[in-house]
Amino acid sequence: MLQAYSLSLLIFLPLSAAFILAFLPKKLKEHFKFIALGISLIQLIIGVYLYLDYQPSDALYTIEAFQFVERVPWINLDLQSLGKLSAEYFLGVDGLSVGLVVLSIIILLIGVLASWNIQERERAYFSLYLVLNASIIGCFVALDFLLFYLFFEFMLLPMYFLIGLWGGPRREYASIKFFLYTLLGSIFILIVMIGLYTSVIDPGATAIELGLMADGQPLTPVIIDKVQQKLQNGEILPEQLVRTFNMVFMTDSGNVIPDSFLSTLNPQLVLGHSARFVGFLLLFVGFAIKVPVVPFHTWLPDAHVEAPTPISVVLAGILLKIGGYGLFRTAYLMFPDAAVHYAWWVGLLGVISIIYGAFNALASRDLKKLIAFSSVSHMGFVLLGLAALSVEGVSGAVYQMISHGFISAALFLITGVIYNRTHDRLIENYSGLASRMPKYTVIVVIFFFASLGLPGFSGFIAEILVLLGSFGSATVEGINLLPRWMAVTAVFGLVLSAAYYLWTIQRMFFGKYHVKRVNSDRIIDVNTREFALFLPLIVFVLLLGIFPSLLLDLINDSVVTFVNTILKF
Amino acid sequence: MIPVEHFYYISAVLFSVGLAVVLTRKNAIMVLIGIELMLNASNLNFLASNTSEDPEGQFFALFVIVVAAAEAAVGLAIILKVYKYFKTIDLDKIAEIKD
Amino acid sequence: FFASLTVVSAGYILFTKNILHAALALIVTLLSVAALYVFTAAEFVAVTQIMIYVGGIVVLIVFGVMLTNDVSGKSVSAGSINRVSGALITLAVLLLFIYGSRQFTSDGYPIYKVTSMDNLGKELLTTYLLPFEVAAVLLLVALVAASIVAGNNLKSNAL
Amino acid sequence: MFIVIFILIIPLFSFVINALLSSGKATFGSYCSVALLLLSTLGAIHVLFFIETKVLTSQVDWFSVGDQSFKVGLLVDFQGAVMLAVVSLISLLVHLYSIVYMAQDSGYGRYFATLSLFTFAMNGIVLSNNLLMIFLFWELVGLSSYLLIGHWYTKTSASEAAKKAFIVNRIGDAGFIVALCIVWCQFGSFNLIDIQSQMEASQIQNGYWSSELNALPKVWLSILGIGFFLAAVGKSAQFPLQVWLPDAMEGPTPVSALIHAATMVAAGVFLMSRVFVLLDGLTLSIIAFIGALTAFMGGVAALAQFDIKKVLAYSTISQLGYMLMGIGVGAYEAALFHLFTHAFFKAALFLAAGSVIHSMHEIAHKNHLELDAQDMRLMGGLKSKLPVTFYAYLVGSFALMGLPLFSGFLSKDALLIASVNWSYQIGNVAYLIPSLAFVTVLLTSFYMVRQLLLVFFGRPRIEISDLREFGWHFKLPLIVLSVFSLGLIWSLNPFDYSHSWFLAALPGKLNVTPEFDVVIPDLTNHALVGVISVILVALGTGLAWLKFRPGRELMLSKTGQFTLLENLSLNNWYLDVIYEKTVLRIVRVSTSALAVLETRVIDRAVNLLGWVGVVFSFLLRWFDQTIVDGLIKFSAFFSSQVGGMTKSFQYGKVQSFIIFALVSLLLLIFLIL
Amino acid sequence: MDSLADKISNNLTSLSYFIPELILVAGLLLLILVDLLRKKNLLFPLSLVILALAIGQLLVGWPKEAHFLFEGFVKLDQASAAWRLILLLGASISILIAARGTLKSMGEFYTLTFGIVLGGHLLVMSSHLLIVYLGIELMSISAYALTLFTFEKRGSEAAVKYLVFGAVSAATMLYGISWIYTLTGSLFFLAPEFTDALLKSPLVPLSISLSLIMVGILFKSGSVPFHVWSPDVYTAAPTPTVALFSVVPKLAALAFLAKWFLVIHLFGLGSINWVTILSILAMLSMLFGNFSALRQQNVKRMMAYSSIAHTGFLIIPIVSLSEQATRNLLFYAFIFLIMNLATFLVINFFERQENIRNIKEYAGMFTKYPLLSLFLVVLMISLVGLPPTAGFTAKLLIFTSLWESYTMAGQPWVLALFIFGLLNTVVALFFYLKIPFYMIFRSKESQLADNEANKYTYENYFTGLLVFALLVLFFKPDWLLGFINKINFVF
Repeated sequence: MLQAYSLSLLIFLPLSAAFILAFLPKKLKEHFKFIALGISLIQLIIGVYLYLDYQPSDALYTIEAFQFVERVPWINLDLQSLGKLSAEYFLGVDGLSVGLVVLSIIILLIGVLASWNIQERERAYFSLYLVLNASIIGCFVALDFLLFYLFFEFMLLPMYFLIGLWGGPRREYASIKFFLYTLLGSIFILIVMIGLYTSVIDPGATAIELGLMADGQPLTPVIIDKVQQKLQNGEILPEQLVRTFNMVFMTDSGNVIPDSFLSTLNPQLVLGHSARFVGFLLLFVGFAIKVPVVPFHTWLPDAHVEAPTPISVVLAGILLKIGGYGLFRTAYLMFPDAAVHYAWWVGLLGVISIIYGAFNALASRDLKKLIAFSSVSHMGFVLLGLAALSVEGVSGAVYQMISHGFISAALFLITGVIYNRTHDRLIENYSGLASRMPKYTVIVVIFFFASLGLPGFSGFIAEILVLLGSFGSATVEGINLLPRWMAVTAVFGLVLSAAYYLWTIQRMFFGKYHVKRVNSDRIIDVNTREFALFLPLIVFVLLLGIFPSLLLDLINDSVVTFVNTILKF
Repeated sequence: MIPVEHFYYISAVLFSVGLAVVLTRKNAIMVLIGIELMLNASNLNFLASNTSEDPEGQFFALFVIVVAAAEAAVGLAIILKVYKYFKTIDLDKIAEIKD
Repeated sequence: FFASLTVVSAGYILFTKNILHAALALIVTLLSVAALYVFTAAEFVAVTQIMIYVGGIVVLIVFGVMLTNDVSGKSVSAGSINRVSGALITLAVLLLFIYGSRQFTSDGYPIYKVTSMDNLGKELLTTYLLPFEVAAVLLLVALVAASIVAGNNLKSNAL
Repeated sequence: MFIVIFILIIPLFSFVINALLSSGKATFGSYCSVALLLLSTLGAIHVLFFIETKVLTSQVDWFSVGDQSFKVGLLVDFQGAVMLAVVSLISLLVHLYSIVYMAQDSGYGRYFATLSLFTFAMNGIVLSNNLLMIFLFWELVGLSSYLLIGHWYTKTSASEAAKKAFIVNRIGDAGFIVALCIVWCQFGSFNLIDIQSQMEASQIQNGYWSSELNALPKVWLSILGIGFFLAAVGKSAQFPLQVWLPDAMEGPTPVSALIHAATMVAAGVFLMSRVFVLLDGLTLSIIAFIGALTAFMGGVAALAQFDIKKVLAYSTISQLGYMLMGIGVGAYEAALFHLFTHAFFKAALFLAAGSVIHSMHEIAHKNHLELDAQDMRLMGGLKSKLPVTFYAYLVGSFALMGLPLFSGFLSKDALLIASVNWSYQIGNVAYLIPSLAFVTVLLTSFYMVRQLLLVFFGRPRIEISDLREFGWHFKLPLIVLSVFSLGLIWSLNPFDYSHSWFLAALPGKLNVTPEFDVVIPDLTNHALVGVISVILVALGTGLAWLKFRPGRELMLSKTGQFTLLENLSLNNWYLDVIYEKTVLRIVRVSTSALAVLETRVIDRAVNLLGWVGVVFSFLLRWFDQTIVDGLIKFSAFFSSQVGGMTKSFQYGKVQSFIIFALVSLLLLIFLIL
Repeated sequence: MDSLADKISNNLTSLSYFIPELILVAGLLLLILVDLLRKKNLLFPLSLVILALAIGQLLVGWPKEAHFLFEGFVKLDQASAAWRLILLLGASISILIAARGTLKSMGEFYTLTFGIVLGGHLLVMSSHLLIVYLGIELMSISAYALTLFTFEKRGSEAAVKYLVFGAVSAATMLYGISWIYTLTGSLFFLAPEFTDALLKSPLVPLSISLSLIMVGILFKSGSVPFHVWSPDVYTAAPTPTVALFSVVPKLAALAFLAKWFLVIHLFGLGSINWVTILSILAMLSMLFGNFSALRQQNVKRMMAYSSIAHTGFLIIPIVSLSEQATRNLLFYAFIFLIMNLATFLVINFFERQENIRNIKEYAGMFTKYPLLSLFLVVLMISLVGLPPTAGFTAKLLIFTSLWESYTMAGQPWVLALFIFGLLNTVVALFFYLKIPFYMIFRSKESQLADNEANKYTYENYFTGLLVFALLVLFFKPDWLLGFINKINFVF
């Protein structure tokens, strides 16, 4: 039961709770947060179950490679001359996503706890939060492009309102900026999605259409081969083609209709470029905005600075990962040829993000902005590792996403703590906080060091893997995808990150106690609730730093398959 | 007999004149008159082309006349209304709605 | 002759300053067009033209003119605008149309066949039943429309 | 093997105990850690006696990526065992010493926790069998160093020093990471033994350095070596990154003794010995040169310092330079030897200095004086008041100067001989290196004697009558360390290092770098080198005596004019100033430039998109109103000009729109035709 | 020639297929009667009953196959039945919108609405250009009058502009028709002879005449460059009639365009590339519509531009030229109908209840009318075309068919249209979100929330229903598309 419906449960629990919340009477408003908390806790249980029950598998990208699969027909349109069109309610996780799902659950739980002090419009807040919760998880588990896109877009609205209603002084500007950027990105994704699903068939349904197998019969590789052969030989009538949104089928180049727009053999040209390359680029830009990659990052500092703390936590902890995950799941797997072709550029953007983000963080006077830029810098590692296409690099990229999820969540909580007390985040207004807030200082030091890649914390494993992977990037036709100087340059990002974090610690926490323009009485140390927020994060960051196999065992096989699938091309 | 081209030419001229009236005259009623001219031009065409057994063009012309009458009625009613509010029927003086 | 009459009177409409003169010229135009109809063997249409247009529309228009002009005491005339652009456009349209019409393949002197009134009536109620009915509805709707527009006018005048 | 793990883990326990204990029970925690460290020291000594020439290693999978697995493992060989013993012992002594030294401090528990953490991390570096783990502990050592330097975080100078230390180290670590990347790429393993065997198997051909796995351009081999060296430069405070070490003296003195003199800073040297096989000729030459240069620069910088700890700090830099020079000339075993001897005598010196400082504090406190407890100009005549301290200091100084019978003589001798031999081999410019080394010997003796004279001899410059030496917590470590600074402990023949048990136990030559075969030190010059160095020591002592003999009170006034050399020395060659003016400035400028870029250009460029949208809409409106209407306006204007027919400029809206529509229609038709 | 009796019987049989229209006509007369009898209260329910009857009849008598009725003047097939259904639904909802306001008690409003619907019906069923002309005129004349129903200065101005523009367009179109008649000698445009004649016609007069006819169609559908009347009319006319204008005449004209386009496309054999032309026009429509909407303050005016932009989107499936595209057009039309009318419903509510006309005045309405505001947010999202609303599905479908058409034919303008259309969505976001933005983010100081009073208005329920339909149709578009798919589009 749980095996079969756990993923749906993860999505629909918060959704239905949001719905119920919306209709509860106002006098219960003190209890809204408990509902949200309860939902998150249930999700946590499911998440633990997912984590424990997931069996690493190195199956190739077929349906079987995924676990906890739920597959129900959703939309089936008969387009007659264009064949059929099927979209499915298709959920499942593999090594790439299972960690992210668990991460999301944890961060969302922490986000609920961090929202404990929300005092206005609780109903709306928690409803939106739960909707956000559902759509985030939906994004990670959806294996149907349309479904994925649905969740991807759906995320925007609660986010828009959460930033716009509960945010800082310039929240309206920030929220609209966030919305527009992401929407622009998603338009690019939409273009490619249309191109993809008109070019890709569902071999199973097509086989049924062709009479090769009966409805309900399991799909075997033999049948797939047969269908693909027929497809490539052009023996299937257009009416019999079942076009699909299924991301798994999109991954298999055998399913691409030979004379279609995104055909692998002779792709059509768009403005003189192969349509597949253009498709890759569009997807890349679409998700790069979300990641964010320099130069598509400018929404991020604004959104972060203005967003309320729990939302910053979710935004940095999870939403950015959706961009990265999208690159993995769609751009790379569906356009492996283009991925290899553009590896150099992707890597370059990664390095630029790392260095550029770090420099900007160094220049930031606002603590939250500093952390936002550090996110840009750290997410650059994801891109770099991905571009390397070596097992180490890709593992590192996945690891970095999860590790950064925890660390950045904690970092934004940290800014939340000080902001809650003083409503001022300017670094220069503080000095010597360590004397007044010792516990807080310890937490800050721990996470700053975790973030700058100190061994023993998760960030180190991720970054070292990325660097190893990008230095020894995958070779295609004897040439490394990434030149070695990229890894070497990226290393200096680490130096810079040490610089901005330590400088901040020194300015804000060390030295004589002194605050400017802030009511000194309000500087009190973290309370138990806040401490409870940080504790699990510390534990996770340390666990992942000391026992990387907790996560790597989970993702390893999938990463190997991922790399092989792409390089095989 | 008149060569059929002449009908076409006359109709074209008539249409153009109608159009010119519509375009250049300020008075709304003049515009209506221009429209009537344009309709007549079409009718002339219809009739000139109606050579076969089937009197399609004739009927068309008939219906156009009917429609023109209806249109003129409603149009004049509207113009009267405008006149009531604006005290003028100069089309260029009727500009209340702004962006 | 009628052709030139049509053109001249239409031109007069275009250039006259007096709206009443224009209305009168319209009558001339319409009559001469009706005469042209006769040349195409469409007597019934010509008759209808004279009846509806001259008898109806023009009267309406003249009423309109009277109603809208004498009250204000301004001269019954109408200026013109857009002269150059209007003229240019019109000229372009005219040239285009004439250029277009020259390309019609025609047999020069067509023979128009007079359709008997009887036939027309039958056709109208059989083949053209639907348009006929539609035209009826249209007239009804127009009547209602005109009455509400004008009627309300009177009502609010009264108020 | 179990015992090794035990040794490694014990300090971690100590850390946990101290970190978790409430401040009320901190003293208990400190004794706990002393006891635990005693255990681990005993264990280490046990291992040392037991190991001899064996190499113990074992490893388990840590995590795997793809089909590669990353392992954790331990490696104990002789040099490791000695290092382990040294670290444990000194750490034990420093813990003991600190119990009293830090007794009044509010951060007592925190202090002991970090100190234990440091010991754990340092043991980790020593015991790791692979480079990744070394790096891991390397960073951990950096962290604990950061925390200890910044122990008195309310002092701005201390917090800045901590930050500086970490960031400068981080620059070195960047080199480490690059080197790690190259190693991984080339060998697919971080295991030291694997690397050694694979390195032996690798070849250099056609400008490519090829191993079983991979082939890289040859230059990457040099980069590899330089990367590791950069790490060592950072950690061991070599030129040009030595600037952090003097500042690090802001930390408590026992910490300086343990971390910034004896152990951590030596980790760089230790690392170089671990990766010695990977260094090629070019790298070695660079290392030798930088080492010698640093030794010289450190020596010069130590000459004119007034802060008792700063003198020692620069001396440490200088000595570390020696060691790296030793590595560079291929005498890594000599370098290690010097590392160990140095660890003891420098720890002795620092602890003794700590004792002095503590006493000075005491005086200041009693007499309610505002004074800098570390300024040598205020000291003097302490010999009689602090006898144990004095003798420990004396022994340490002699060892540092390299007087025969003391440990320093043996190891320094070995280094000098190696450098001389090496320069014979290379010739020309290479003579610069031993020359610098010899000059440094002179400098060393000068500044040490100066210090001795200033601190312990002469008349007291302030009232010290009721000064009393502290108890056994202080004395015991001083005595133990002094004993280890004697030559006899290290070699039966105190004049000849070749008889040292330590060198005998080390395995033979390790250098397998394919291209460049480092010479085996030829011992024939032994006597000559020894004699020269002794003469130089005597010379330096004489000079110092001349200048600072008791009774001469010159140049000690705080307002005194300094000579150029003294300024250079006092300011450490103005390196900080130079960095401030160049590197930091560049970083700052580029940072703010990027920030400007961010807000002004990129953000704007993107906003431009939106702006263009808005502008576009206005354009359209303009088009709607100006072109469409304007067409009419224009035509009206046109007609009034040309035809003069109309007098008004009025235009009608509806009709204008109709014209607009018709124009479009005409366009459409022309488009079709 | 058939005998007279045959013709009469033919017409009588035709009548049996024509029941919905007959009901409309009868209803029209009945309403006039009721109005004359001063039974004002009866008007509203009666009109709804009539429309319901018509819809019921339409569904009951759903054509199995295509018939040419009335001597071939109209063609009754499943496609036109579907369009008629849409038009009837549009009219019904528009009348429901009028439930709040003065229009409710005006018999003429219903009469004219019925006139428009009737005209639309004729247009979608027509197979003869005379019917086309009459249909358009019927719609126009009713619409001119309806524009005036606010009985104020601005209304009359809009009406006269509408009238002038409309009459000129109609006359232009008529002239085009007369040329077509000259060229082909026949006006039964669905007949094969007509197509043959077109193919044989010389290029210049053909292109001129077809362009002239296009003027009329584009005018009715409100697309660039014949759109200029719509902002004024939308601003000045009463909201229910605006809702009606935004749906019924527009969709009827587009339905006819879809049919007509296939005729003039001449199976791709003609020498005129109408695909390119319409693509450009569609792009221009989106461009003008969206960008002009950006800076509007008046809600209805903004909606006018929005509907111009939507016309551009609706042209997309028409130029895609496939059977499936026509289905997608129907789907989009249906969704457009729902979301547009629901939006006007809300706008009308606010206009009546709070006297709000400008976007800025929506400030703080969220606290006062949370539910309705929420619905409005969903509607705006749907109008932008984002999930999870059917607006997204509809856009997805039309762009799919466009994409297919591009991959088949590879016309560059089509690709331009594709990308341009999608990018326009982003622009659209700006102005659509303006209303929710003001509603939610800006608040009026003086307003006290009194939720309870406003909870159970009929607008809430009705909008809720429509919004729910939009959501459902996102999640299960096959329910509607399955229905549409059953429609046989073979001509």
